[in-house]
Amino acid sequence: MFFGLSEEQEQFQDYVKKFLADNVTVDEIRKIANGEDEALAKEIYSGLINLGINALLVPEEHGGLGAGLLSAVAVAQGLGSGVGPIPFAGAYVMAPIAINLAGSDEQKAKYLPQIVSNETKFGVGLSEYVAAREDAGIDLASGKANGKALFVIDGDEADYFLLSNKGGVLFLVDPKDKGLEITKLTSVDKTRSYLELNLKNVAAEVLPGSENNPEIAKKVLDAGRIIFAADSLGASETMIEKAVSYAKERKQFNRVIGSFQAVKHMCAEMASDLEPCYAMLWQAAHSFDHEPDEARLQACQAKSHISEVAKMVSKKATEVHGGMGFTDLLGLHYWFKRIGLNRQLLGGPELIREEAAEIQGFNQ
Amino acid sequence: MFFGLSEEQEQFQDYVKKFLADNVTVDEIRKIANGEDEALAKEIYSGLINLGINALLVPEEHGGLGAGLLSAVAVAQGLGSGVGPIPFAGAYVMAPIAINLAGSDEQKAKYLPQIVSNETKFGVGLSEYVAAREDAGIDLASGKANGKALFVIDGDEADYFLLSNKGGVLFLVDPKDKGLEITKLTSVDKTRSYLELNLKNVAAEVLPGSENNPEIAKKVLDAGRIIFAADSLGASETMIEKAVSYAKERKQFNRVIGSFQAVKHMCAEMASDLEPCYAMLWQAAHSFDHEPDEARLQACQAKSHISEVAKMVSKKATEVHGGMGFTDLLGLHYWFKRIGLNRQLLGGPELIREEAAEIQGFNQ
Amino acid sequence: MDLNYGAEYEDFHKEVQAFCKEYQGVSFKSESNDNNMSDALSGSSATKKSKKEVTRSEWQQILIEKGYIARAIPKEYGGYGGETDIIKSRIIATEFSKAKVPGGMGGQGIDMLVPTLLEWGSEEQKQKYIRPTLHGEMIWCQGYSEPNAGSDLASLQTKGELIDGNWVINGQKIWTSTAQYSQMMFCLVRTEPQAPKHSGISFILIPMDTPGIEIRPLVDMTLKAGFNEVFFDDVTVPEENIVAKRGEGWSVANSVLGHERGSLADPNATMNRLNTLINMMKEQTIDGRRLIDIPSYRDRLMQVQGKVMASQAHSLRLLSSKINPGQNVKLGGMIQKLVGTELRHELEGLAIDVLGEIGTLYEDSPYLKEDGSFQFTYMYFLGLIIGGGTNQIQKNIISERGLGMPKEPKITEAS
Amino acid sequence: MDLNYGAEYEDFHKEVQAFCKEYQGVSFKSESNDNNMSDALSGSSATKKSKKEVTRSEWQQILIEKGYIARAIPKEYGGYGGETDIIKSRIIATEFSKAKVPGGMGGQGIDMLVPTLLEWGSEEQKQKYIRPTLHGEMIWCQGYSEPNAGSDLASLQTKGELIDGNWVINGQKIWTSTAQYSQMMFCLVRTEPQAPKHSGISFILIPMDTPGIEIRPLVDMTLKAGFNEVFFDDVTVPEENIVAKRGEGWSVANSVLGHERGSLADPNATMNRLNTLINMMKEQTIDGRRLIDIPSYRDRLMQVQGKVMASQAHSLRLLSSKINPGQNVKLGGMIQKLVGTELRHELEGLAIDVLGEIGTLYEDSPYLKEDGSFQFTYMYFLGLIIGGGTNQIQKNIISERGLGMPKEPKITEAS
Repeated sequence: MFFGLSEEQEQFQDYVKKFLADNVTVDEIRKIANGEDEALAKEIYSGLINLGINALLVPEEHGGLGAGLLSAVAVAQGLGSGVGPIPFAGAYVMAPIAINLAGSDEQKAKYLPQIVSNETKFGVGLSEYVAAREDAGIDLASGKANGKALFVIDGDEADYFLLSNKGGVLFLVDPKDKGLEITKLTSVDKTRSYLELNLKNVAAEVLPGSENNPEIAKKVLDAGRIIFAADSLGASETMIEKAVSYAKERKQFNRVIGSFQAVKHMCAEMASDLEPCYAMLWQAAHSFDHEPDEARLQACQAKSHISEVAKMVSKKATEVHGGMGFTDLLGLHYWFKRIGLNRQLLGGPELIREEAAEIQGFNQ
Repeated sequence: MFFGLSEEQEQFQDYVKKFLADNVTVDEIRKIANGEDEALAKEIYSGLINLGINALLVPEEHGGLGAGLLSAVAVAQGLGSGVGPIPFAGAYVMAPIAINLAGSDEQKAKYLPQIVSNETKFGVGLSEYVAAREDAGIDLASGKANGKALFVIDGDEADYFLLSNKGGVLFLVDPKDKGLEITKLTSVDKTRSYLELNLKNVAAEVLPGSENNPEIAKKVLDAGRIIFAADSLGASETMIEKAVSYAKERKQFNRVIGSFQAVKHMCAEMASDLEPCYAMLWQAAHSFDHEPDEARLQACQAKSHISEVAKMVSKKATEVHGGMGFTDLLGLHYWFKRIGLNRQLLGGPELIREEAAEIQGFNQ
Repeated sequence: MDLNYGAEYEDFHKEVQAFCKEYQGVSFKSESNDNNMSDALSGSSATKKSKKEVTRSEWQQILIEKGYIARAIPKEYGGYGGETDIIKSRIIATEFSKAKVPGGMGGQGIDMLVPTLLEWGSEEQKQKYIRPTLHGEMIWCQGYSEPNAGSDLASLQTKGELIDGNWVINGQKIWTSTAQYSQMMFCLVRTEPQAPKHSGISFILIPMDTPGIEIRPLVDMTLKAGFNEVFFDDVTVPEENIVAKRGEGWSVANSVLGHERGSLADPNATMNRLNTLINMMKEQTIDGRRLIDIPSYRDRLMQVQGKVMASQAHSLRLLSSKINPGQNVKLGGMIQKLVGTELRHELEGLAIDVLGEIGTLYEDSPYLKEDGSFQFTYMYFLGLIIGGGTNQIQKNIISERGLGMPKEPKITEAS
Repeated sequence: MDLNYGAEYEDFHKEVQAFCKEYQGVSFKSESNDNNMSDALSGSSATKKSKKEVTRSEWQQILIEKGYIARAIPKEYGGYGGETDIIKSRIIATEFSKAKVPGGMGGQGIDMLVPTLLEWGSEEQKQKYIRPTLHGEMIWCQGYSEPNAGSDLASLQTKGELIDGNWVINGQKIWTSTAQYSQMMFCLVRTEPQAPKHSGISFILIPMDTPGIEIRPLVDMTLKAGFNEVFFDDVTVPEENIVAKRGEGWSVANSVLGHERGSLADPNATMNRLNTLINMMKEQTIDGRRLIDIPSYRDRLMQVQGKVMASQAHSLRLLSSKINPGQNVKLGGMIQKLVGTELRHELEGLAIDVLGEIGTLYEDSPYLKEDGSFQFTYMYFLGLIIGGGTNQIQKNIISERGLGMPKEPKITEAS
């Protein structure tokens, strides 16, 4: 019996963390967020791809690493902890899972190896499947998609978009299709891309396994939610570390502020609330991989609970930093905003808790 | 322009507080709560009645003081602050208001002077009008009442019970009626009485003004809620005072514990959250008296918000007292439990917030 | 309890209403409005285009002449020359807000420097500075905080030496808003390095065009709130630019700091933001369902409304205590900054949550609601929770001065 | 991640399952059960009547013989004489809980004194005390806290003087549960008044029938939790009743204190209580509507469920760290008391809220749900938030030992 990340998973996470620590300081994050250095952005992206994060969830028979979601969680924690400014949840988790679960043999043979070789990148838009804002949503009929998808993730320079209609039928569209119009959205978190798609009679390549099986889209959603929870967990971990070390350095009133009980208790509260989230997250990922019956509830609860804890951490850690936490100088806000965006992606806490109740049959 | 309790109202409150401070120490509260000294209970009751709290809301033409709800709030704060173990919200607020608003001229002329002379005491049961638990509720037909009323307040030795059907028709029943069965309920707060009534063909004396006017029962409810909020506010005030003075006395680690930042901040948080509640409460009572259009929302929000703040105060103040707060020695728990019962009476915070939304037309 | 202002104010009330009617829809000529977030902070809705156009300073002049601003400031210094009347102020604020007529200029010169000079300044200083400040011709910035003097403001180290009848100033200030647009700074400077820390500080007025001043914009998490760092390198100003005596700067500064703290979270602005949120929740939908129809959102909304109502009532009680000297609401005043900033942060965070992904949009994104002001204000108020005496410091103050709890014991060693 | 216990435990698992099947429904003969709240605290449902009857001590004997309790305690002291095996313990706990088979006796003798003696006791002490304690023939109470030594336990003042080969003890203890039923107390006593406070304490075993001991019940807010005060007036016990050396009492006590803190809020008990709450919310109604159908209640329930799930998963991680030496979850262990007690208090408070007025009922009231255990446990866990090191002290410990933050600086003066 062993409950936790395996040595390999920890190692993988450490590679990611180390890569980010070595290559993505706050200055670099700032440049990328401001769109000031595309070459740098590409370099970082390639560096992380070289670690193999794209191949994780592709089965070995298609050239991937055949790892489970728990391994992806280990990576996502690492990315969150260093606000890794690259695509992940959509492109390298949700997309391969969707194709592997619902793709035809031909589709698998075509796309999965391309994910491994990183020839093909998928943007993912499932927001309307979760909860449609602004009357967005996509209709699918006779192989054509019409409508609007908002908050598409990982879509910059995507070769395909993985979308869903309200019924959970998953399909791919080609950004080069004339009927497809792409608009950039700007969120507070500029370390990741955020798009709007408008579709007029766009050719849709359906993943056939999803056509009569709404469980597939839910499964893809579970994976995405667990990954965003992992990202927020990683970001929270870093915010606490930064707060604690700042509090040990910064002096006011002739004492390091970390010797004030108020500051100590804020740090203790953050740590105490975050600590059980690791196990919760890992268990959700483990269930996703091995205990499908329990995975949905755990995914919902991990996403909503960790989002709440991370929100609290993002506030308190900033407060511990005092004025410095509010400036751009330390760049703490990149973590704050990362947590802020993760919280809303694929459903905010209230919406997801309502789903959690539904899964358990609580709301008739 | 003057926003606050008038000098007379403050004086009245001070009389109540002083009476309780002089006559109702924790030892006395304990005896009364344990039912160990009925003579003492009666003495305290008479003492407070002698201050005139029963006559407050009876119009002058019927021999009362003709005061408004704000004066009753001043008294209720005082009672809460000393956990006054006597009837008030039902017997001397809701009952006279109901009779005055909905009674016939004969009923007013009969009952209101009796309230002033304290010949007649009313128990009040409106719980099912708010939200029926355990399938309780009363049907009224052809002058006969059938059913069950739970959580009737101020009913010990009552001469009448003021009840309501689900439609808000208010009526009086006589405890001596053969069809009426009275059962004592025990709540955590033993400073006030709590009854169940079972009615089988009990003669009901309707207050005619309530028959076609559901606003009357709501108005009576508003008054009750404001009074329970005032009681909790008073109790919270005392809990904070006790916590602060205990923290100034108690030493641990060679310091008074009130010099520890954690303890100071707990006290500051309690005080900060409670302080705006005074104005909120007074405004609600003032609106009840003078601005009926705004009174319902304010009554709901005062009851639910103050209940939440009081719950927090009751926990933190106990914590500041450490182990002593958990014992019966200091009797702090009488305040804790008073707040606990007030919170649920006439609707807990969630239910009342839903009503607040309804009043504003938010839930279609 | 008497919520009426009394018959003696009826005429005044009518006068103000008439004024507001006359100027309803007034707007300002040729002025850049690059920080449209200030509306969100103050809780007012964005100004619409209109017929009447005046310049900011013409408007300022009109308001002073009517006594709607600068009311209690003597005529000889450019004010209206009346008496402080809190009820009249309230009537003005309420009616202006109702009619959406813009108020007078604010800023640290008018709100902080003018009252400071009236209390502590020399006759020459009053003559020289108050009139142009009131008329918007002289903009001020504040030089208090330093990178190493935040919560412990009195430990500030910017140094002033009196050399040949001039103060020569070296050091650095931070959190200086409007430094770029200001003609003057009022600044706390350590002039008596030997004195105990609170008595070694002086309050000095510095023209911002003095050589040796460098202003660097300080980017913050909102990316747009507009603070600066200001560096002094042998900045030389005449000796008479000191307000009050050497070493009295701490007292001078504190006489108006309290005012600033309270104003950081105006309950009326919070109520306006709540109303904006409520309207938005009636308009916006999820899967076609109005946000306000989602019970868990609605319950949070009602919780916040309860707090906002409490705050608003509380501000009336505080107002009343200013008019009625017998009414003691000492603790009630102390909590305003703590409670107000936390509440506002909570409210804006609720707005973000109910908007979901839409609530994460920022800057010039499509689908932005209310100009992205919820995100801006959510972060800005986190800044205010920290700034102006962090809320931890506020809790110290409340417990010590409000509840009479002991100070932290003195320490033997710095760790 | 591997949630299986491994093949080597399969036989043991089956053995335990068979045992549980055999004894399912076992109940205890002729024993008063006046504190039915202990079920609520431990999260188990009230025991139903059954066919198999044994006495408590027979049951204890059966369990020891099977090695289901006292597993790692040497045979010569009355234990099973096996090796500590955390997974076996877990299997036992899980299966017993599933089958609702009662566990072994608990109490401070078995949980605290026995491990203490094994580590610190003399051979004679082990021989004399462990066997009867394990078999439930010798009940112990704990004498640590004093009215003036709560959070600052080491400042305790109960005095022990060695006079003519006897300890003569004077003073007072508080929070002594089961004092009335105990044969023995293990007690912290100040024996070296000149030494620094932590090194002046000794750990002494006191027969409760020694003359000079007075036990007074200490009523608490639940009115039924059963604590006591114990007074010592020249209580005289033999010199050899000291465990370890003079002045080592603080170390002796601390070697098992950690264990107690963690056990105050067992996540499995919390999960059971959550399930009780969920069932109740499906059964109980307001105006005919199930409580669980009221969205704001349901949302709070889901919030609590999230925390409970996190706690449960976390306890698995902690278990794993005990089996897998490389896994470091130091901080994870430290937070248990803080997080667990707050969560349980919150959960019980939610149960009260959804029950409304019904939730305020207590003692023997009609309409009581779950024997009034929600109110009892709500208050009892507030007691646990305070007791065993208040949660403020816990936060100190977490920040200092867990996060490496500095201690409070030393103070120069007591204020």
